[in-house]
Amino acid sequence: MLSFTLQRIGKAVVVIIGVIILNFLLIKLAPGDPAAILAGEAGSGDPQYLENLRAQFGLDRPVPVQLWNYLSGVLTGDLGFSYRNQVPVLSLILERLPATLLLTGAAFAFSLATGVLFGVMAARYRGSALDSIITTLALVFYATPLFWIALMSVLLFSINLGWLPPFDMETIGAGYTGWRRALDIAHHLILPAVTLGLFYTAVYTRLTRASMLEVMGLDFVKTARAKGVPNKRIIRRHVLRNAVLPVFTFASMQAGQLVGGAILTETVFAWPGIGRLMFDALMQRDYPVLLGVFLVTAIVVVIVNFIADLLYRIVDPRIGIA
Amino acid sequence: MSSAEAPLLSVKGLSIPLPPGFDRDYAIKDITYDLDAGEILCVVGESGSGKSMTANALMGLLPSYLKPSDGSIEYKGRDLLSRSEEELRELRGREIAMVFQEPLSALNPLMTVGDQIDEVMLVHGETDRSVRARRVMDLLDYVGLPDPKTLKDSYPFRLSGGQRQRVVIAMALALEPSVLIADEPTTALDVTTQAQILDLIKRIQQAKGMGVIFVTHDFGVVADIADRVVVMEKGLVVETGPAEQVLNAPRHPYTRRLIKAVPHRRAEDGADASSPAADDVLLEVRNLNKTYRSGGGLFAKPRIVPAVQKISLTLRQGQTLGIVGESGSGKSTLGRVIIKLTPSDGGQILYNGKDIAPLSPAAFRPMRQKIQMIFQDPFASLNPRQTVGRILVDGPLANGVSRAAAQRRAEELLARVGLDASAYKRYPHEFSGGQRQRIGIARALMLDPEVLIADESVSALDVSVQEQVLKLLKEIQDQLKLGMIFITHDLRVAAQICDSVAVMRRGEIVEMGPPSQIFDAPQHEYTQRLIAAIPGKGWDPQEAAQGSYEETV
Amino acid sequence: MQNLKRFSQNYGAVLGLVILGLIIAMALAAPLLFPGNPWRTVAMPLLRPMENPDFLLGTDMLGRDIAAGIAHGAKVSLLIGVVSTLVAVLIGVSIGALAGFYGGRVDDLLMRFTEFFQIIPAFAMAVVLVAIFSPNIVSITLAIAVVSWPGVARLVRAEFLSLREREFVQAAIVIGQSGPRIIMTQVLPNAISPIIVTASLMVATAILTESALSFLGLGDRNMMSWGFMIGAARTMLREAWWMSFFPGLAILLAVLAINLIGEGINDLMNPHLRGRKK
Amino acid sequence: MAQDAPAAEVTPGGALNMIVQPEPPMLIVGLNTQGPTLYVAGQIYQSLLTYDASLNPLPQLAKSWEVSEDGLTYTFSLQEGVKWHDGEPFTSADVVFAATEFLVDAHPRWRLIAEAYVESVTAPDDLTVVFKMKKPFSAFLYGFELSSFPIMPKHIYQGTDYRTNPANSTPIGTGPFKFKEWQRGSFIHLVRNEDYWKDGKPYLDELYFRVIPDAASRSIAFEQGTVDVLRGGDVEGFAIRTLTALPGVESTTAGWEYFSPQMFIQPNLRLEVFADRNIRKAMYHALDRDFIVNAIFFGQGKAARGPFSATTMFHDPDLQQYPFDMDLAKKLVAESGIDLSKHPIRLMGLPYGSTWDRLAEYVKQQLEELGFVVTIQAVDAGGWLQNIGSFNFDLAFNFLYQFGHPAQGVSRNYYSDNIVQGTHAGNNQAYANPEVDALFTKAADAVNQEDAAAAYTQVQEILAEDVPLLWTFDMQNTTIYRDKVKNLVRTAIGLNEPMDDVWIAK
Ligand SMILES: Nc1ncnc2c1ncn2[C@@H]1O[C@H](COP(=O)(O)OP(=O)(O)OP(=O)(O)O)[C@@H](O)[C@H]1O
Ligand SMILES: Nc1ncnc2c1ncn2[C@@H]1O[C@H](COP(=O)(O)OP(=O)(O)OP(=O)(O)O)[C@@H](O)[C@H]1O
Ligand SMILES: [Mg+2]
Ligand SMILES: [Mg+2]
Repeated sequence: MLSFTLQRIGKAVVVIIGVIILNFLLIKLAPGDPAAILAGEAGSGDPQYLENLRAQFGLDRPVPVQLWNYLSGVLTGDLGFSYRNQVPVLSLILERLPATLLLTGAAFAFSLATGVLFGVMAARYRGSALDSIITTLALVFYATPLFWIALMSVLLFSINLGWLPPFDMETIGAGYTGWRRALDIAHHLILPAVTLGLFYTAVYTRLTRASMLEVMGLDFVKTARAKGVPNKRIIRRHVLRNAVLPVFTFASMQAGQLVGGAILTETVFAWPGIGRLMFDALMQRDYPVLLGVFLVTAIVVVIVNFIADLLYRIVDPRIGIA
Repeated sequence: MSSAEAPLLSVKGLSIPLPPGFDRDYAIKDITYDLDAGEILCVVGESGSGKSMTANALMGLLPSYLKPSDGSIEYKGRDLLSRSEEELRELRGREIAMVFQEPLSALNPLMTVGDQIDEVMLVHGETDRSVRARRVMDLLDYVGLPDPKTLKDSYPFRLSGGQRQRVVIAMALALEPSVLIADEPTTALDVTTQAQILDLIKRIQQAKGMGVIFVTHDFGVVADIADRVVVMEKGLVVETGPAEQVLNAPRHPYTRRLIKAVPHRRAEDGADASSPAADDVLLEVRNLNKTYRSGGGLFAKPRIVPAVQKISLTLRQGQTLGIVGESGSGKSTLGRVIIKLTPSDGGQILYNGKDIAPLSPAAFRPMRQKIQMIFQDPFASLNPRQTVGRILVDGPLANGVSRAAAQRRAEELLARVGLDASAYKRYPHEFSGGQRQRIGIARALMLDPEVLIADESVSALDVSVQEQVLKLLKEIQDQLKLGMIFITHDLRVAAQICDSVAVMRRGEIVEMGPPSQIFDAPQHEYTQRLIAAIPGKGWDPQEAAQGSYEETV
Repeated sequence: MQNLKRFSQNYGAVLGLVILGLIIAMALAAPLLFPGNPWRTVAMPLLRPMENPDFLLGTDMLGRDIAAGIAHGAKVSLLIGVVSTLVAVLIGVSIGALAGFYGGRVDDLLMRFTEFFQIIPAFAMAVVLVAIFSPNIVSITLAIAVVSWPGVARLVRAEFLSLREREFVQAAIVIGQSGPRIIMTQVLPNAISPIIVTASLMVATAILTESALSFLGLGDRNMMSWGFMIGAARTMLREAWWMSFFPGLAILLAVLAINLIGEGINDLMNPHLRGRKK
Repeated sequence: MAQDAPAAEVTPGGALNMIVQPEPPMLIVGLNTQGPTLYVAGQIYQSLLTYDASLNPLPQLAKSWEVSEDGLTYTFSLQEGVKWHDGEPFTSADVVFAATEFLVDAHPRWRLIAEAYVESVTAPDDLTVVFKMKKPFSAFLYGFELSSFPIMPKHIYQGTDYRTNPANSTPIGTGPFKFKEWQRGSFIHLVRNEDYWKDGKPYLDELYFRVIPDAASRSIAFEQGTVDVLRGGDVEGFAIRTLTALPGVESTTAGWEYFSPQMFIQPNLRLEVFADRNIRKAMYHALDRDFIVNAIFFGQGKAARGPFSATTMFHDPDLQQYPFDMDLAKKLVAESGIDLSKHPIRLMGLPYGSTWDRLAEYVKQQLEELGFVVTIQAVDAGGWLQNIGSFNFDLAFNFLYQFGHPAQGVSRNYYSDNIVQGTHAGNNQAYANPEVDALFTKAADAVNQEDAAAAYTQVQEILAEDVPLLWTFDMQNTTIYRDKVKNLVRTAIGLNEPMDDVWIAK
């Protein structure tokens, strides 16, 4: 286990450094001088002012030097300074990260739970009306643009029915604490998490169904039937666990993608997370923030994958020693 | 008819139609046979003859889209076909148990062995945990597994194939059923393991007085254990009778054909074993080594498998050198290293005196045409997307032969291996297994090789087809005088076609010599064990197939 | 032939084909059905659907015909979907094939490289690329391609890894075919089915991604696409539901159709595969 | 507009909810004077003056002021008893620090004024500040509201790097509300300043500025009562109509007189086609600006009548006009002899939402009808600034605040020495007319208003004939609020004015 962990950490470091370099170069490739934009926003642009800004942000040095400075900064936990917000990037991101983790985590849990549930039901009653309904719905949700669902659900659940708050993470100014606050946040979480999760619910439903059907055809399921194991127990004890493992692995690999979807969801639901932060940073050419968000996202993804791998190893005895 | 006299299990006129679009209308048709308590009934027949289908029908385990249309299955006088699923479920495992062919996939990979055995008792109403636990230990012990205490908490992947098959048997025995159905339980195993499992089944059957239906395609196995035999062909039962009679005095021509095809030692064995001229050395292998290292990473320990160790051998023109050994002994690796599909770690491969081992793939490519290979799986070794013609001419084209010449040669060789000229334009899936293997042979011959390596080239084929392909290989070998390395795990096959046989164990050759020596006077202890494990030794199929008809009529 | 028959028995897939066929027909016929430029003001702003029989799907806030927009938008949406998928498949297949076939160090290197791209959320990356290279149909198409190839590469690699060990590939080595030739003639044709299935899903995803980009204001302003129409209509969701409803429906139908076809191919391929393995 | 309520009616207390859009990067108004920053910081920081709807100066931190006859000395007397939020007294030293150090360094507009006109700034005593001028500047008194002259605490900033000063995260001002909390991406929370220099004020206890990135969500937020006030630009034009129609909702277009944003289309005169005045006139005639205002901007504005917004000083109502006339436009093109289709152009819209996209689509339509081949260049906010600032555009949308006086907000667009890179607010189109330069300078340096007015009228006539920019419309911003919110808009800087008089009826 220790060697596995070390090996994974080694690999993760390589990947993350790669991601940093890739992003860094990408951003350097981009037309658009952050200093000029910053100056533009402030309404002034004499060359001296620009030079000052560039020097202040280290933009006047050659790209490899900048990259090196950035990398060595990252290694010491310094993700740089936001040009625009005049705040260290790390604190800016850390402030916003929990909201995104909460949102994507909830969406992830929601989509996985419902996806697996529906997938199992569809596979269990393969060919029935239930199966048709579930597969059709899964297809429809797979094919519907996320933001469309978001807008429609706000219209229905917030405006027409008034059940759920349409935006914000909590009731601002209410001053709730403890449980009351948790409940309040949960209430605000429902709409964004569900809309963000629906697409993945569809994905996991389809995956689970396919995986279940495949496992159902395997020899050991036949063995179980030959033993006289009741059908329900076969599904629960033999099929489900074997079928769900690949779904989990896939899901853990996809976890990062949720952050992409969060850009849209956070915009519509005014959710104070890093998806929105990233988008704003991009629009303002606040590159240190952009890089920082990518870096943090990559780290989160790596951690999620690592945890998933670890769980996989615990659940699946075959991998344990290999 | 009182139930005491009634057979334990009785199949009458059972037919299962296939949905439209299959190769035939019926999976099985009008099957009738009985099983008595305390006997072993062997069901034999070629692939697709309906053996498994019958067995599954007995268990009520047919796929949902297949339903028996006619006939009945009576267990202790009561019809099974009309039972509800719940009643059948009660019966399964308790009254009728089953063992499947593939030990590797028959166990749930995520459940411990003990839990899987435990489950049989649990679902049949044994609620006392400690009783079940004790029984699990007893069973594991009973089927001859070492150290049941730790084994019961192991996951299946840690067990060898033979051990897993024992677990499956233990599971089947858990509730002491009256009927055990075993569908080719030893086909996937080594001869030595097979012999042990056969022993085990026989012992249990005798001890418990069970009725056993044993499905197999190997007449050797039949000879070893059967009390009675049912022979099936294309979904029909063509012959039933006591083992003695079916084996030695088969009535139906199909049975006789099957028996005749069972591999056997050549009569003239040994006579020409040393006949090739001593100086026609084609290929000489010296101290060849290959060790697999896998799964190694920055911080992980690699898995090390010494698959080929210090192997030396010599292949002469016109000679067939057999390589035999258990699964995993390194036979295929040796073949692959010689043909440079896998790089070697050390040693020399002298082809016509030149060492080809150190050549780079690019440097070796022009020489490839002289050393060719015939593969094991006739289904997997032909590209399903290419026509047979394309498959054949690709080789010559890659070696600079003109398309027209290659095509002429292909047509010639198709005729040579006994295929119609029209085969040229067809796709592999339009051919049977035996025909495909002929295509594979033709492909190897397209390049006029001097050395031919055949890795399990007939193992995937039914005995009767196997016999034809072996004959074809023999003919070609005689005509073209090439040197052939014939890799097989079936000692009977090796005995039939090789001039010299090498026995491999764990990457090493433990014994090498003419078949007469290997089979009749094995020197090495391991060879002796192998020979002893060959099923059906006490029975000579040649004799049975020839004279017996007149005798019994 | 037999495949065709089997495919035609899959009603979902046939339905998908019919829908997609209609959409393609609509895209092709757009200049005839709705001559001229879909951006033109042709009627009163904000006509409801059916309110004026000439504008069945209503008009938007500048009096442009929604139906014309959908017909012309079909071309752009499909084009972006198909071209980006082609590019992604090209990159993905090349990288996946090299990694899978040659294995070892090549594989390690290429897969690490792939991981860099995979670990960044695809949509976020697309947003950045489009913003940085300024939104136009080329940058959008390429950005979608750039973020979607890693999936293909992984798939192709896995296919190649397993196909490489197949006996017919070994046979091709033994008869002396060269590496590139084996990749092209032996391995690739046998990996094509899963690639096609994945590609069909990618077309669908690309259409969705384009619409999401448009929604964020990162669409090509000169091309009427469905995503653009929704993006433009979203602020008027409550005043003029039809402005976003119809393009949304169009996206849903197109993606659904492509998905159904993809699944049809998948089903078609699976028994085939099973047959081959046996 | 100053609707001071009888004190008896006032019910103090309560929280006012507003939206700040987009989220400001920071609240240090000395470093950033963008709209969102000003909106929030206006409650924290203050300046010397503010202006009424007719742009007459009103006291803020300056209790009174005097201008010498020759226009060369400005003397401000400061309010007594003003304290910074951290308890330090506010004195004339802070004003001098702002005028001579902080703003010279960090505030682009002040720096230009300071360099060109200001000789010295001195503080004879704690409550008096004296500006001595190098030469008269007729607009000087119009540059002392918050966006033009924010006063920063000397005791915190002197001698530090202003941009990285750690105190930037906890702004300290003199205004009626103190900074409490900023949850980025979510809201900014201000609370009542108990020590505010106006006794008994402010009435409100708390202010919330919420961050809601999506326009549709913002209008829902108002509708549902989550916020009480919508600032101009918070919601799209058509939503204004529906929201103002709701019961209990009031609206006003007042409070923008000081800024008077004017939208114009900026042709890059470096291009051969646009260098031709006839073509510019033709383009101007090809646009139906009433349609733009009414159909695209839902009535939020008025078709522009010249380079000076109609709500600002010195606006000349009798200028030459360019009504929508496509035939005339085509005739002008024909006369110019230029084949427009040979000059494909890029149109760069403003990245501020779908209304602006619609405008771009409309302009493209009209220009194509005229004969141009137009591609819309889609840009995000960063890209727009970048392109405008580096002159990388053919035809761009732009709008500028006029800051109360042409010398501050208008002339910068036409001065030939203001053709500088790096700003969106200069003479980016590269218009150069010495006569215009001279007239603008003359007006700015005038000691009395009549001289200034004469020069401005003259320059407007020249510009109207030259059409260096296509002045499209005077933008109108509607503030929507619940009628329980009293005294909301009182001055020409509207919601940027400290809300010390605002109260909520119970
Ligand atoms: N699941 C199935 N669905 C449809 N047809 C089947 C199925 N399984 C087998 N068949 C068909 O039924 C017939 C009998 O098959 P069966 O598996 O019983 O043969 P077998 O004698 O067991 O062969 P083998 O030795 O290869 O195991 C064959 O024609 C086969 O194609
Ligand atoms: N590519 C490989 N990587 C790692 N180990 C391998 C590889 N191929 C084979 N081995 C291992 O090498 C040993 C010899 O394998 P090989 O396939 O040569 O045996 P074999 O005698 O041909 O067996 P069988 O009769 O089952 O075909 C086995 O333990 C096997 O697990
Ligand atoms: Mg079978
Ligand atoms: Mg082998």
